[in-house]
Amino acid sequence: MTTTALQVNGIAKRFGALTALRDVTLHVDKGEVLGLIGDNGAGKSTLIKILCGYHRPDAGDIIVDGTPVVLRSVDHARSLGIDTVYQDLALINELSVYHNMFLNRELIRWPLLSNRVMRRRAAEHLKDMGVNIPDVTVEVAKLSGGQRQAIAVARSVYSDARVLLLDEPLAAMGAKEGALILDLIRDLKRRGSVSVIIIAHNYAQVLDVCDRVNLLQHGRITFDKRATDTSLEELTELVVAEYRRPR
Amino acid sequence: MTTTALQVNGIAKRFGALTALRDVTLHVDKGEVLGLIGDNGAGKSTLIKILCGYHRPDAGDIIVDGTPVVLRSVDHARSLGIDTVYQDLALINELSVYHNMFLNRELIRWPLLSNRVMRRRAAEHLKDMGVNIPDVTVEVAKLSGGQRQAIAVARSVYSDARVLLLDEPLAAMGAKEGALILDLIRDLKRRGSVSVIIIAHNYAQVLDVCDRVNLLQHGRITFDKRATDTSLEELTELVVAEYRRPR
Amino acid sequence: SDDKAAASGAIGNFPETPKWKFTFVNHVTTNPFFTPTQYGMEDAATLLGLEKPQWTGSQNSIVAEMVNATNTAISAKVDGLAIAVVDKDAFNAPVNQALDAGIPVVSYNADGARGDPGTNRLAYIGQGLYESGYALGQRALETVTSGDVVAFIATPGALNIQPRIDGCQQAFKDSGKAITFTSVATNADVTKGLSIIDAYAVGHPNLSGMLAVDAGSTSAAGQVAKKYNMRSKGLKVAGGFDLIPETLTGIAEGSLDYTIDQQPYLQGFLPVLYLYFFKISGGLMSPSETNTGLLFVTKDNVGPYQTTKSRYEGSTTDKVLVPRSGPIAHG
Amino acid sequence: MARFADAFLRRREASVLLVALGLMVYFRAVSDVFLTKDNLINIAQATAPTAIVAVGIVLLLVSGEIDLSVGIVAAFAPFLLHFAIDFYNVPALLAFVIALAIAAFIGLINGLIVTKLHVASFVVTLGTFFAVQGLLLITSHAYPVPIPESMKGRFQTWIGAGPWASIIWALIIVAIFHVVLTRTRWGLHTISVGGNPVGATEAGIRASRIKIGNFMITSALGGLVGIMEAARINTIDPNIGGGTTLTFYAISAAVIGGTALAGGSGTVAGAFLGALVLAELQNGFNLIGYSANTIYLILGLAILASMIANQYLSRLRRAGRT
Amino acid sequence: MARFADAFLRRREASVLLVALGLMVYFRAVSDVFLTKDNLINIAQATAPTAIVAVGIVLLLVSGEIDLSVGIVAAFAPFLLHFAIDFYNVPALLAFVIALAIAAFIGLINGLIVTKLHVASFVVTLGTFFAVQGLLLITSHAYPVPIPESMKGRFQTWIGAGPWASIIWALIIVAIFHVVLTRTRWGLHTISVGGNPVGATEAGIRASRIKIGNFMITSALGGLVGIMEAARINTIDPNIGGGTTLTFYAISAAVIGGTALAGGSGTVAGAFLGALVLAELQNGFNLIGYSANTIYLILGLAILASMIANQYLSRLRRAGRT
Ligand SMILES: Nc1ncnc2c1ncn2[C@@H]1O[C@H](COP(=O)(O)OP(=O)(O)OP(=O)(O)O)[C@@H](O)[C@H]1O
Ligand SMILES: Nc1ncnc2c1ncn2[C@@H]1O[C@H](COP(=O)(O)OP(=O)(O)OP(=O)(O)O)[C@@H](O)[C@H]1O
Ligand SMILES: [Mg+2]
Ligand SMILES: [Mg+2]
Repeated sequence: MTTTALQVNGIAKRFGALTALRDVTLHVDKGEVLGLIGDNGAGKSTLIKILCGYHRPDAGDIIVDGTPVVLRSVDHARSLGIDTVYQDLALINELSVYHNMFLNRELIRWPLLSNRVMRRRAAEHLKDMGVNIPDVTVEVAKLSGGQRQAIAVARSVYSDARVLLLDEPLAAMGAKEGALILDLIRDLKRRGSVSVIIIAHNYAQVLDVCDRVNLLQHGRITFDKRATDTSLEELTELVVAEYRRPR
Repeated sequence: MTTTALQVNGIAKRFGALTALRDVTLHVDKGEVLGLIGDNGAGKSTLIKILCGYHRPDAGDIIVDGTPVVLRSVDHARSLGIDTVYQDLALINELSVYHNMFLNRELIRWPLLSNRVMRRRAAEHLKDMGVNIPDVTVEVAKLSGGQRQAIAVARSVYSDARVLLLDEPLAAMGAKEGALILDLIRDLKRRGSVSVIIIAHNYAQVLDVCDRVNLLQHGRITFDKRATDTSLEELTELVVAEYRRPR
Repeated sequence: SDDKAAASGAIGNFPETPKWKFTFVNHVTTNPFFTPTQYGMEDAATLLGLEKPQWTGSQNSIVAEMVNATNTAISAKVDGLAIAVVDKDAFNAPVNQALDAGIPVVSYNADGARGDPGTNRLAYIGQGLYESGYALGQRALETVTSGDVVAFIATPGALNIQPRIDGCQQAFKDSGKAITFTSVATNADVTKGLSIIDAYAVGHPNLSGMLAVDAGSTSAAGQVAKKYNMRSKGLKVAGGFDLIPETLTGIAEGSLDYTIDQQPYLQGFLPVLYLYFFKISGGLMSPSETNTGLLFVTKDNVGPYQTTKSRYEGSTTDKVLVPRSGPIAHG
Repeated sequence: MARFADAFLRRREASVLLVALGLMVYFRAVSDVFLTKDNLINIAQATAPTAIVAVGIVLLLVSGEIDLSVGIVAAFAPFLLHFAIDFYNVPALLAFVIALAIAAFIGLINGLIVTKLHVASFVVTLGTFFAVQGLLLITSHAYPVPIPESMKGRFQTWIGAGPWASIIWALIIVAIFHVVLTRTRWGLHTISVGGNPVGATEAGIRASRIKIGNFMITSALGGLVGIMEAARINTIDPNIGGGTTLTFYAISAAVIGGTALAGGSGTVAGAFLGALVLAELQNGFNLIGYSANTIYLILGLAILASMIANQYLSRLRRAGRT
Repeated sequence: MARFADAFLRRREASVLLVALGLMVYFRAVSDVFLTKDNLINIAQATAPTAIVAVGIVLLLVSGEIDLSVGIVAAFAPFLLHFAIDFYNVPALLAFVIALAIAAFIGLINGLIVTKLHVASFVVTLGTFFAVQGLLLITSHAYPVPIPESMKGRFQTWIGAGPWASIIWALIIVAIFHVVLTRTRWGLHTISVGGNPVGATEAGIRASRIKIGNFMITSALGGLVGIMEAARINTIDPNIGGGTTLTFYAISAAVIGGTALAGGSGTVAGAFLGALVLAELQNGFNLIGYSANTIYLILGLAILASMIANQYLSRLRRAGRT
C-alpha cells in the first residue's frame, strides 16, 4: 500500500498560445497538507482544475492512490474522493445558502430534497466556522464576500473527500473566521486520512498549517521543502526576489 | 480650509429585515490612509458602497471636503473625486483587459476610442504593479484571480481620485504583487492629496500602510486608534477575542 | 343581450327592435381581404339600427382560437353568430351549443369541406374557397395548354388559402393536360414573399403560368412578371386573388391577366341582414343559402376599380356613390 | 392570519396572482357573464395549452435555453397519432404513447445538438421548427383530418374534449413540475446550470443531461398539448399551435409569471398564472365585444398596465422582507 | 499572406463568413443562375431589411434586452409617412423624418418602461407590439395604400426601390454600428451593461441611458426598414414585416452571426452575415424550385447543417489562438 494519496507527473497545459503549465510534478501524501505558492498567473488554479477533472491536461499523468487515472469530469474526480474549493467559489447566486452548501451532493428523501436536514446542517457548519449568517435560506447573491467564501469552503470541507484541493480558501475570510478554518483543516489532518493541497498568498498561514510547501514558477515546481525547514523570510525572499532586484 | 477629506455621521442601512449598519461615524483626513477592519458580514463593503454612491443610506450625512452632499450615483461620487475598488471587482468579463482598466473613463479621440493609448498605458500600469499579463487585449474572463484584481485596483489607483475606497484590494494578490500595490499606495500618500480608506483582513498589511485603524462591529465603529499606537497582537486579540473566549 | 334596451327609433317599416349584437368569427381577422366584409357588416348594422357587430376570431387561422372566440360569444349571449367554418369538424359542437342557446348561426366565406358543411348552421353565405381556387385554375387553363405552372401561397396549411391552392391544383389535374403544377410557399411577410417569388422566377425562366392564392403573393407575382418582362417571354397566364392597389396596377399594365374578387362586402352585409330577418320574424324567415359568386377583374373591367375608391372593395372608408354608365357586360 | 398573509406575500407568484385576481374583479364588474360557469370553462380551456407548454419553457429558460419548435411539435403529434391509428391500426392509447415518445425524441435531437455540438438553442430549434413543419406539411398534405374513430368517446373526453379536462391536466402538470423545479435535485441543477454554467460544471453537475432532459420534457409537453387541443376542437389540424404562436404565448406566460429570459430563475406556478392572465385578457375583452383591430390596442395597453402593476406589487412585496 | 489569413481567422465573424461563402459555392454549383446579377440583386434585397433590423437587435441583445415590437413599427412607419404626406400635405422628406422620429419615440417608451418601471423587455415590447398593431390596423383599416405621389421618383428609388438601394443602406448602417459597438464608448458601455449589469453600475455606467438609446435606435431602424420596403414593393401594406416575422428573422440573423441571447456579446457584422446566410438559403432553394411543403424541411435541415458547420469552424478558429 502506498502512502501517496495523489501524484502528478509532467503535467502540461496550454491555452491557445499561452503555456500555463510546462511540466509539473508533485505529490501529496495521505494525511499531509501541501502548501502551493506562486505569483499571480503562475498557473496554480489551472493545476488545481486539472487535478479535479475540470480541465484536461495536454500531457502528464495523474495517479490517485497508486492507480493512474484519466479524470473524465469533476463528477468522476469526486467519485475518486477528490473535492475542490475553487478560487471563483462556484456558487449559484440564485440558490439559497444551504442549497449551495449541498450543491450536487444534496440530501434527498426520494424524490424530494430533504431541505429541513440540509438547512439545519448548513447552519451548524457555518456556526462551526464562526461565520455569522442569520438565515441560511437567503440567496447567496446577497451575502458579503467572506460569507460567500465560507459557504464554498464548508461545502468541500464537510464532504467526506479524501483529497481536498483548496484554492485560496482564506482570501476573503476575516481574521477570526480564517483562524477557525485553519483549525478545521488541522482537525482533518489530525484525523489522518485526508490529504490537502492548499493555495494561499499569506505565507504565515501557509507555514502555520502546511506540512510541506511547493513553489510553482514558470510552469514548474521550483521549490519543495518541509514547512519546518523553511521560514516566512525564505519564502518571501524567494518570491519577492525577482522584484526587489531591479528596484 | 478643512483637513477632513471625507466625513460620515450616523450612517444606517437596512436590507429588508437585516440591519447592516446602525450608526457609523468616521472620517478620513487629507493624505491619510484609514484601515477599516471587521468580521465577515460586519458591513464594511456596505459602508463603502454608500460612500461611493452605489447604495443610498437610510440615515446619516456624508460630508465631502466640508460640504454635505447627497450622492445620487456612482458617477456623481466620482465627479466629487471619490473612486472605488469593489470587493467583487466590477469587471466586465466580455471586455479586454485594457477596456476594463479604463471602463467609464475611456480615453477618446472623438468619436472613437483611443485604443492604442489605452493599451499602452494599461500595459505600463500592470507592469508597475508587478503583474504579469502577456497581452492586455485578452478578455478578463480568461485571467487568474490575482490578475483580475490587479486590473480593478489599477483602474482606481491610476485615476486622479482624491478619495480612494479600496475594498480588500489585496485579497487575491500574490506576495510580490501585494507588496508593490502597498508601495503604490504609500506613493500616493506621500504625494499628499489623496485620502484612502482600505479594507483588509491581513492586519500586518493594515499596520504596514495605514495611518489609523477603525474597527466596524455590530453596525458601529467601536475602535479608532493611530496605527503607531496599536499592534498586530492588539488587533488580532480584539477581533478573535469573541471566538477564543467560548473555546 | 339586453332585450329591454330598445333602439331609439324604428327603421322603415320594421318594428322597434333591441340593439341586437351579432358576432363574426373569422380565421384571419386582420387580412385585407376581409376589410370590405367588415364594412359590409357595419353598413348593414347601421342600416338596421343595430349595434356594430363584433369582428373576432384568430389572426393566423388557428382553429382553437376561433373555437374559443365562438364559445366566448355564446357565453356573452350575443344575438347572432356568423362563422367562417374553415374546418368541418371543429365547429360542430359550438354551433349546436349556440343553436341550443337560441342563437341563430350562419356560416360565411367558408363552409366546412366540399360536400360536408360540418355544422348545423342555418345557411351559408359565400363562395367556397376550394371552388374559387378551382376557378382560378380553370381560367388559367383557357390559355395554358402545357409547360410549368406555379402557384404561390403565403402560408401553407393556413385554412384561408390552403383550400384555394388545393382547388387550383385539382383543376389542373382534372384538365388532363401536360402541365406540371408546383405550389410554392412565400411568406407571411409580403416583402419576403416578393423576394421568394423573384427567386423562383429567376430559377424558372420558362414558366408558362404564374398564379397566386393570396393578396400579397398575387401583387408580387405581377411585379416580378413585370420586372423580368416575362409576359413577352413564355409566360402565358398570370393571375390571383384580391384587389389591393398593386394588383390592380398589374392588371392594368398587363403583367397580370386577372384577379378574382370574391365580393367580400356581401359576405359581411348579407349575414347581418339574414340574422336580422331571423330575429325580427321570430325565426319564420330562415336564412337562405347564398352564393356570393366570383368576379374576374381583367384588363377590360379594371378601370373603375382603379379610378374609384370604395367601401365595397375596401379601399376607403368614405361613403361613396360609384357612378356607372353604359351597357352592362353580359354573356 | 397575518402570518398566512405574510407567507403568501413571500411567494414570488403573489404579485401575478394579485394581477390575475384584479383582472377577474375588473371583468366581472364590466360584464356579469364573466364569472358564469360557461365562461370559466372558456377561460380554463384557453389557459391550459399555454400553461402546459409554458411549464416546459420555464424549465428550458431557467436552464439557459429556449425552444422555438415546441409549437410545431404540438401540431405534429396529433398527426402522428392519426397515422398510427388510421394507417397502422395501433390502439389509441399506445398510439398516444408513441406520439409523445416521438415528440420527446425531437426534444432529444434539439438537446443533443445544443449540448454536444454547442450550437445556440435559438437557431437549433429554429432549424427543427422548419424541418418538423416540412415533415408535418408533407405528411398531412397541409389539410386537416377528423379525429380517428378509436379515439372518440372516453379517451377524447378525458384527454381534452371534456369541459374541464385540459385545465385539470394543466393543473396536474403544473403541480408536478412546480415541485420538480423547487424541491428536487433536477430542479436545483436546472437552476444551477442556467444561473452559473461555469460554477455548476465546477460543482460536478452534468449540464448536458439536465438540458437534454428539459428539451425532452418540453417537446413531450408540446406533443401532449397538440393532442389535447385536437381532441378539444375535434379535428386534427396542421395549424394547431399556429406555427410559433403557441410558443410565443408560452414564453410570454413564463416571462409574465416571473421567469427571466437570461436563465437561472423562474417559477412554474407563475407561468400558469401568466397564462391565466393572458387568457383572461383575451377572453374578457372579447366578451365585452371589442373587434379585432381595436382589441389589439386594448390588449397591448392592458398588458403594459398589468405588468407595471405586477412589478409595483412585487416591489412592495420585496420591500417587506429581506 | 499568412498574416492576413491569420488576422482574418481571428475575427469572430470569420466562421459565418465562411458558411455564407460555402453556401454561395454550393448554390452556384447546383444552379448557374445563382450568381447572375438579377439574382444577386434579389439576394441583396432579401438580406437588407433583416440585416438592418438585426443591427438594432444586436445592440439590444448585447445590452441584455430584446424588442418584439420592431417588426410592427416597420409596418407602421410607412403609414405614418402616408398620413403625413396625403392627409397633412407634409413634404416627403420631412414626412420621412417625422415617421422615423415617431418610430424612435415608440422605442423611447419601450426603454422608459423597461428601465424606469423595471418590467422585463420581453413583455413590455409584447405590449407595445399589440398596441402598435392595434393603432396600425385601426388607422390603416388593415388595407394597403399606394405609395404617395410625392414620394415617387428619386426619393422612392434612393430609399429602397433602386436595385441596390436597400443593400447600400444596410451596408452603411452595418458599418456605422459595427464601429459604434466595437470602437466607441457607447458600444463598450452597451457590452458592459449586458455583460455584468451590477459591475457596470458599480463602475458608474448609466445603464438606463444606454438601454433607452438602444431601444430608440432599434425602433428607428425598424421604421426605416418599413419605409424602405414599402418603397421597394411599391405599396404600403399593413403586412410589411409580417407581424413578428421580421423581428424573428432579425433575431435569428443576430444569433447566427454570433450574438448571445443572454447579453454581453455580439457582433453587428456577424448579424449582417447571418441575414445573408438566411437570404441565401431562402433564395437558393427557391431558385432550385422546391415546392411549398418540402422547402420547409430542406430549409430546416440546411439551417441545422450550416450552424453545425459554423460552430465547427469557429472551434477550429479558437483552437488556433489564445
Ligand atoms: N480558460 C483560460 N483560457 C485562457 N487562458 C487562461 C485560462 N485560464 C487561465 N488562463 C491563463 O493561465 C495563466 C494561469 O492562470 P491561473 O488561474 O492558473 O493562475 P494562478 O496561479 O491561479 O494565479 P492567481 O494567484 O492570480 O490566482 C494566466 O495567465 C491566465 O491568464
Ligand atoms: N444587497 C443586499 N441585500 C441583502 N443583504 C445584503 C445586501 N448586501 C449586503 N447584505 C448583507 O449585509 C451584511 C453586511 O454585508 P457586507 O458585504 O457589507 O459585509 P462585509 O463587512 O463587507 O463582509 P466581508 O468581510 O465578508 O466582505 C451581510 O450580512 C450581507 O448578507
Ligand atoms: Mg488562482
Ligand atoms: Mg466585504
